[in-house]
Amino acid sequence: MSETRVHFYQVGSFAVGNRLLSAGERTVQSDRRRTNSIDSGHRACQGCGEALGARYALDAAMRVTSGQLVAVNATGCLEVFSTPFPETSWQIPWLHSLFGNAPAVATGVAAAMRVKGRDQVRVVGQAGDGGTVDIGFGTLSGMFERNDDVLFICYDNEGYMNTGVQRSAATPPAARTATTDAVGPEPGNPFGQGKDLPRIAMAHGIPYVATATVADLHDLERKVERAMSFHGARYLHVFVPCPLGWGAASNDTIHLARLAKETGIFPVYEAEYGEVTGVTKIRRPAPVTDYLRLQRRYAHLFGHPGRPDVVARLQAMADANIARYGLLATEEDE
Amino acid sequence: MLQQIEGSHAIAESVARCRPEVVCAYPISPQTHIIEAIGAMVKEGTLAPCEFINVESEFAAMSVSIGASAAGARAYTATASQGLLFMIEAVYNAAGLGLPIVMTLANRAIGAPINIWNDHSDAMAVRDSGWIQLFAETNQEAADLHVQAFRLAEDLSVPVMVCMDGFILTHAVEGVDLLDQEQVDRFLPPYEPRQVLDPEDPASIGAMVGPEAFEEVRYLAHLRQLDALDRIPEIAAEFAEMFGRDSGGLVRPYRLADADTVIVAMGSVLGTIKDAVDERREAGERIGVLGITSFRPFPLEAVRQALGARERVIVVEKAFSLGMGGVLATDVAMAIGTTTLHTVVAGLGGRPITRVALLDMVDRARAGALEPLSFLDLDEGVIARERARMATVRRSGPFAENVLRDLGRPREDQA
Amino acid sequence: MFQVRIHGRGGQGVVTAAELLAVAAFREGRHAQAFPSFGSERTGAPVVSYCRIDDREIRTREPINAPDAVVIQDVTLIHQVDLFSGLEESGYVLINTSRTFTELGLGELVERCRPDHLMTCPATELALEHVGRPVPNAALLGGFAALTGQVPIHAIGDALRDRFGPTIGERNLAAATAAFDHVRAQMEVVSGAAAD
Amino acid sequence: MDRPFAITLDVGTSRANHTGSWRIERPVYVDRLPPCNDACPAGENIQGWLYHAESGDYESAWRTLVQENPLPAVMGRVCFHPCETACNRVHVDEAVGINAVERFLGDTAIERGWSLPAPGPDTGHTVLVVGAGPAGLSAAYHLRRLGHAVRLVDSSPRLGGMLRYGIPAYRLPRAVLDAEIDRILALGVEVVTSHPVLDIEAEQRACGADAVFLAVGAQLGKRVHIPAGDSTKVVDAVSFLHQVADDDPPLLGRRVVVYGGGDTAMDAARTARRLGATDAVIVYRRNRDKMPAHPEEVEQALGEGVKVRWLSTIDRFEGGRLVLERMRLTPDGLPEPTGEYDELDADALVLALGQDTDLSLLEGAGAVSVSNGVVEVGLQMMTTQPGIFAGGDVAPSDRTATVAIGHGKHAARGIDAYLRGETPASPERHDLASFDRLNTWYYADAPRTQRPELELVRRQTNFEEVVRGLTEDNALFEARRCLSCGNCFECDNCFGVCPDNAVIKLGPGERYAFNYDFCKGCGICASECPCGAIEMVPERI
Repeated sequence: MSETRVHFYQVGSFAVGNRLLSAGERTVQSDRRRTNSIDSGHRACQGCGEALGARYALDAAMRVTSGQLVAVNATGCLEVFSTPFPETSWQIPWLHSLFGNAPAVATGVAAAMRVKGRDQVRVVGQAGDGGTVDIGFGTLSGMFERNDDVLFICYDNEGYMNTGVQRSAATPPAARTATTDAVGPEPGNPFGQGKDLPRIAMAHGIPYVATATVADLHDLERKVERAMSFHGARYLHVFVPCPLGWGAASNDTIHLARLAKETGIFPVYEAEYGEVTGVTKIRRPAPVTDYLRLQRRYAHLFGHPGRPDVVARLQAMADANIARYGLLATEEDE
Repeated sequence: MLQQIEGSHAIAESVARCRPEVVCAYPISPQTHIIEAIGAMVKEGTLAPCEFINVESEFAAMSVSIGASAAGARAYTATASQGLLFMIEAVYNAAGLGLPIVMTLANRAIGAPINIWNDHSDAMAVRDSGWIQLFAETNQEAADLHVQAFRLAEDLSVPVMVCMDGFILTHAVEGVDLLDQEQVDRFLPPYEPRQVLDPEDPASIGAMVGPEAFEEVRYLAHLRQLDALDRIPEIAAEFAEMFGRDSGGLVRPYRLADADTVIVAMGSVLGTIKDAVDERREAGERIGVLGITSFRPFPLEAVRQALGARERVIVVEKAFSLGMGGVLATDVAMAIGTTTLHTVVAGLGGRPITRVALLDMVDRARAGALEPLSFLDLDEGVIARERARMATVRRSGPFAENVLRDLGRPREDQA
Repeated sequence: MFQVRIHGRGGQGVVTAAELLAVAAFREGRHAQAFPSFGSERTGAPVVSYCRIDDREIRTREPINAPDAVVIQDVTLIHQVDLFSGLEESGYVLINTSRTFTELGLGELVERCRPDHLMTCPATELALEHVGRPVPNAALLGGFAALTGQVPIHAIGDALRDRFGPTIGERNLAAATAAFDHVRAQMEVVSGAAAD
Repeated sequence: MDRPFAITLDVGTSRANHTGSWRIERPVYVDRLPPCNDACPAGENIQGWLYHAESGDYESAWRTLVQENPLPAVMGRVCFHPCETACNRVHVDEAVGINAVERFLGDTAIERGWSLPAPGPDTGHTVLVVGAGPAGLSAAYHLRRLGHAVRLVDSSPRLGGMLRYGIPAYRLPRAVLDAEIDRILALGVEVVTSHPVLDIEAEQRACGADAVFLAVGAQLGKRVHIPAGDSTKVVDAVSFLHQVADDDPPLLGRRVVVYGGGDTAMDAARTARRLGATDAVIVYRRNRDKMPAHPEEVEQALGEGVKVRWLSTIDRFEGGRLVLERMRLTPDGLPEPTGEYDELDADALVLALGQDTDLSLLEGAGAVSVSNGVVEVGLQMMTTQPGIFAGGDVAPSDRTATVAIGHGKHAARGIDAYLRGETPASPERHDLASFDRLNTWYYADAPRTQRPELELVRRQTNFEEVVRGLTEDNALFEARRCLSCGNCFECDNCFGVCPDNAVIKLGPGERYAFNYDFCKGCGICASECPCGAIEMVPERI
């Protein structure tokens, strides 16, 4: 009888840590000496995905750079809840300038470090989806195009949550926001709008582009590490559920991020110099309704009479992602 | 070394000798020659170390400067007009963060109607931003002011804007005695930031400040501007002592002794005004000039002392506040109190300010015929016709185009 | 002028409660002003809202530092926030709980204030029963009406219908009315005890 | 620090803002009863020993195991592992192969010569244990650990009871059984073999024991009346297997029919095959779904060429020929005769229809209450006569070796309490760690390692052990498939997923603590705990 030898560690590749893993295989987050780049006492909502995503990404970047890191932050939730005078939650050098200029400010910091001969100090720019795909898009594209030595991280919670949940160009179709109400024949955000920023980033031909979610820490940390192995412009798009804006339970934050990936709603992949080089396969396929039903922003699609036609369109979008990126595992993958 | 040189190039040379470490460039007339020249110096390696960054907008130019300055680099950029307005959010931000960026503003009008020629509307638009604004009368002064500006900015941790009239100065080729590198190095020490992004000493810069402290933050910024009122003349004096040349300072009095009439102005027009005043002085008229070099901070005391109790003060300014009147004049009025004060708006959008017109202005003032707010060389006819048209035609269209049409008509059609 | 301070948590309808109260007073021909406190806190953080009610035009824009009544939507705040700051001895307190003031460890308040001004009301339970969701604010307004007499219960009903439409409005009013009755009964017990 | 006022802030300052005040629910760490432990009749702390095995610390694993059960190598072979039936991993892929890991640990212990824990300090009490099957051996072991002297008597010449005389060697090699029995005896047990006890009270008086544990098992094969001619050979399975174990197998011929559907029927049929029967046919009155034998036993029997006549009863046996009556199932699943008949050639018939106890030794002990052929016992396995305890097949329960081992342990504790004049406290039981409390996303997908099996040809002809053990790699793999239901196994998830950095990691073996100064009560830690060891409880008021 054939026996398969599997490098198997109970929860090795999914949980944060595990006593059975060697130190090198554990996540940064499992380390008691992790930086906690954004520390306790911040004022984010209960279960905030963005606070979590920021700590994951920056702690990983801190480890890779041995603490030689500067962060530039756009205006938004992350900035407001982390630095209300007189308290800051940041444990790393951190600069906030404006809503739409974080990529450019990051460029300036990187330029200063280079001119000062402090090349070892790496720069991360970060913003929510509004600061990235909308108001910060011009400066972001400029930073990409010049290939400035900045890792820019978008924490995508699909709307302007800081100002009270308004629509952004990252808001998905059919989602209710304060400016795309669930009324009329096409309730919620219209179909056919919005930007796919990771692909736009890839079109710039920059060294590294990746998407990730707060539900897959190993994947996220690996991508931060990979990103830091390049010089030049890099882009990481992290999917971070927002309990407030999405009308979801605060304990469902990671669950939702996982479902977004498993349904194909949010494709998780990475690309180098404009070409997709890796795809994180779906492990337990699920219909989009599993994901949608947990969020009040989609409540108008369910119940009676509900909008099965709209749900079908969302499913079709997920299916298109699955087809485009080849998200379903094949025999070979297993 | 004295040389015949275009204003823009003189500025570029002067800035380069200040050893800027990050220079952001985005083209807009009439400042483009400055950054072109600096770009070439970086490219050929004569200015090093320096990061020259071709950004995608003025907003990015100021933003990159913010990042660079916060990370401890000496940052410089230049802009004008619409460019300044496009970066205005970042302009305020740089001041709010107390970052000693130096920027050349090649003063130019603001559209619509689009206009590339000189006036001071752009500078006035950021008057309250927290930047120090120094106005140069000549290219020599502009070149010297940049050296002083870095010193001042870094002393106080406040950004400084050196304003020079677009085209009139930037594109004028005239003699400028540029400081050499050794001289600049003697005058301007390396940049030591008051705060810096540093992994060895992390801090959060740019916190959100609520009602509990915002007023104090603002007041402190104001106090820094008041400190500048002391530092600006000190630095100018030091400069004069080191290089034997008067440049900068707060105000620039000219033939004020016993003058009953004083013309107040900023920028390149002062030269023309001085010529006019000389002419009248020769005719025995008691007339003088007060040039304002430091517009922000505004030297209330210096202006008060310079103007004293004059019979009349005429403020000639290249900008005004629509619906109100003179901008500089308002500040001057604040300084001198009850003295009769006239505002004359002149040279908007590049219109030449002539000596004849200036003298006519003075005459009218002496004759009591000068309104508190008047516009030099205003074409009353055009105004009258457009107003009449607007009064009769509901959809009268944009009056900028109408005025152009009006002016373009064959001469015989004009009333 | 009657000044109310409402304590709760971000996401619990604290601001809405103050607005509803102001609308109810307005419907009775009175002058009212509702306003929130703004901060960088998010969902779950302790928050407050305010309401002023008067027979004359209300011009002041000051924060309310000395409230006549304090309404507490969430008892878990008791040991975390200075809920009774500025409250006079004659002030009113209404707490969303099924326990007593003493059980909540508020003996000091019981010593200091008039017993008929200190009332509790299981508003969350009433909301679950009548509205189907654990939103205590409407029920507390009913209790507030009974406790202070500042607004009649029917005006609360008007405000709730204005805000939530007829169906949901009625359900909220049912919760408010139940709370009104609950507090009224409690007050009768207290005044009966006082008479004894 | 000399920072610009307000705009620039020093790191770490937000820790002044205690966001714990936002919380209306608080997470707390809990321990829950894993279903394997709950289901184990021997009361093993299965998850506890798997935890050690997961890290490769087999000795600690074995030591944890033998706290409850002194016969892991034996039980790793013969236990029908209700733990695996209860295992939550069934809902993910397949149950953890607990039994296989247990056997691996047992075998490893024998191989490396690990000793059982030393006996407790002498109490001066002596306990008579009657019957050296699994119940008696277990009781003897636990009594020795509690410091009591043990006199172990058995009617057979060798120890082990049904383990030796009922379970064929291809399922339980005798060397393994001997090794584990010897290890118990090494604790200092007085053994008397070939000593049938005829009167329990007389026996107790004779040896001066302070208490008795009665574990004589169910040794009598049930018989039914089947009309049979003189020339036919009919034996009962218990005797058949006993004879085989004594190396004195009866001659059954080439065509052997076994009547019955339990595990003993399977053992008998498979043994018959090994003794040279070309046809070994099981006759069973219901269908396969209703068969009481454990499925893997049935599977192995069929794999070895044993045939089954489903839905059949034996009407008579005459002249080398069995007459079978076909049955059908009523809607209630009960067999009913159809009146249709088949014939089947047979040289011998083995009856495997269950066993009865021989309780004649109790006839003098009038106070011991017997009903339905078994001895009534209380919670601590004490009979209605104080000082006399009973367990194993003589007590009312499932008749498995695992149950017997559990009885032996409980009885030992009961006897200990009795001798000390105490009432033993029943330990606190945690709530069950049910599957719905788990977040199985985090467990790696890993099918159960199948134990390698002897090639089929080989097992038809000899008594070599059929099911082989796991290699160390496999055992480690299998142990790591444990979900650790209901008990923290330090996966760091809570520490990692808290958006407020409000979980304190205490270090290896120390688990975690919540920092309630900052925990906002969002509940992500509880939702993302793989094993359901965090519970959200309403905040105190």
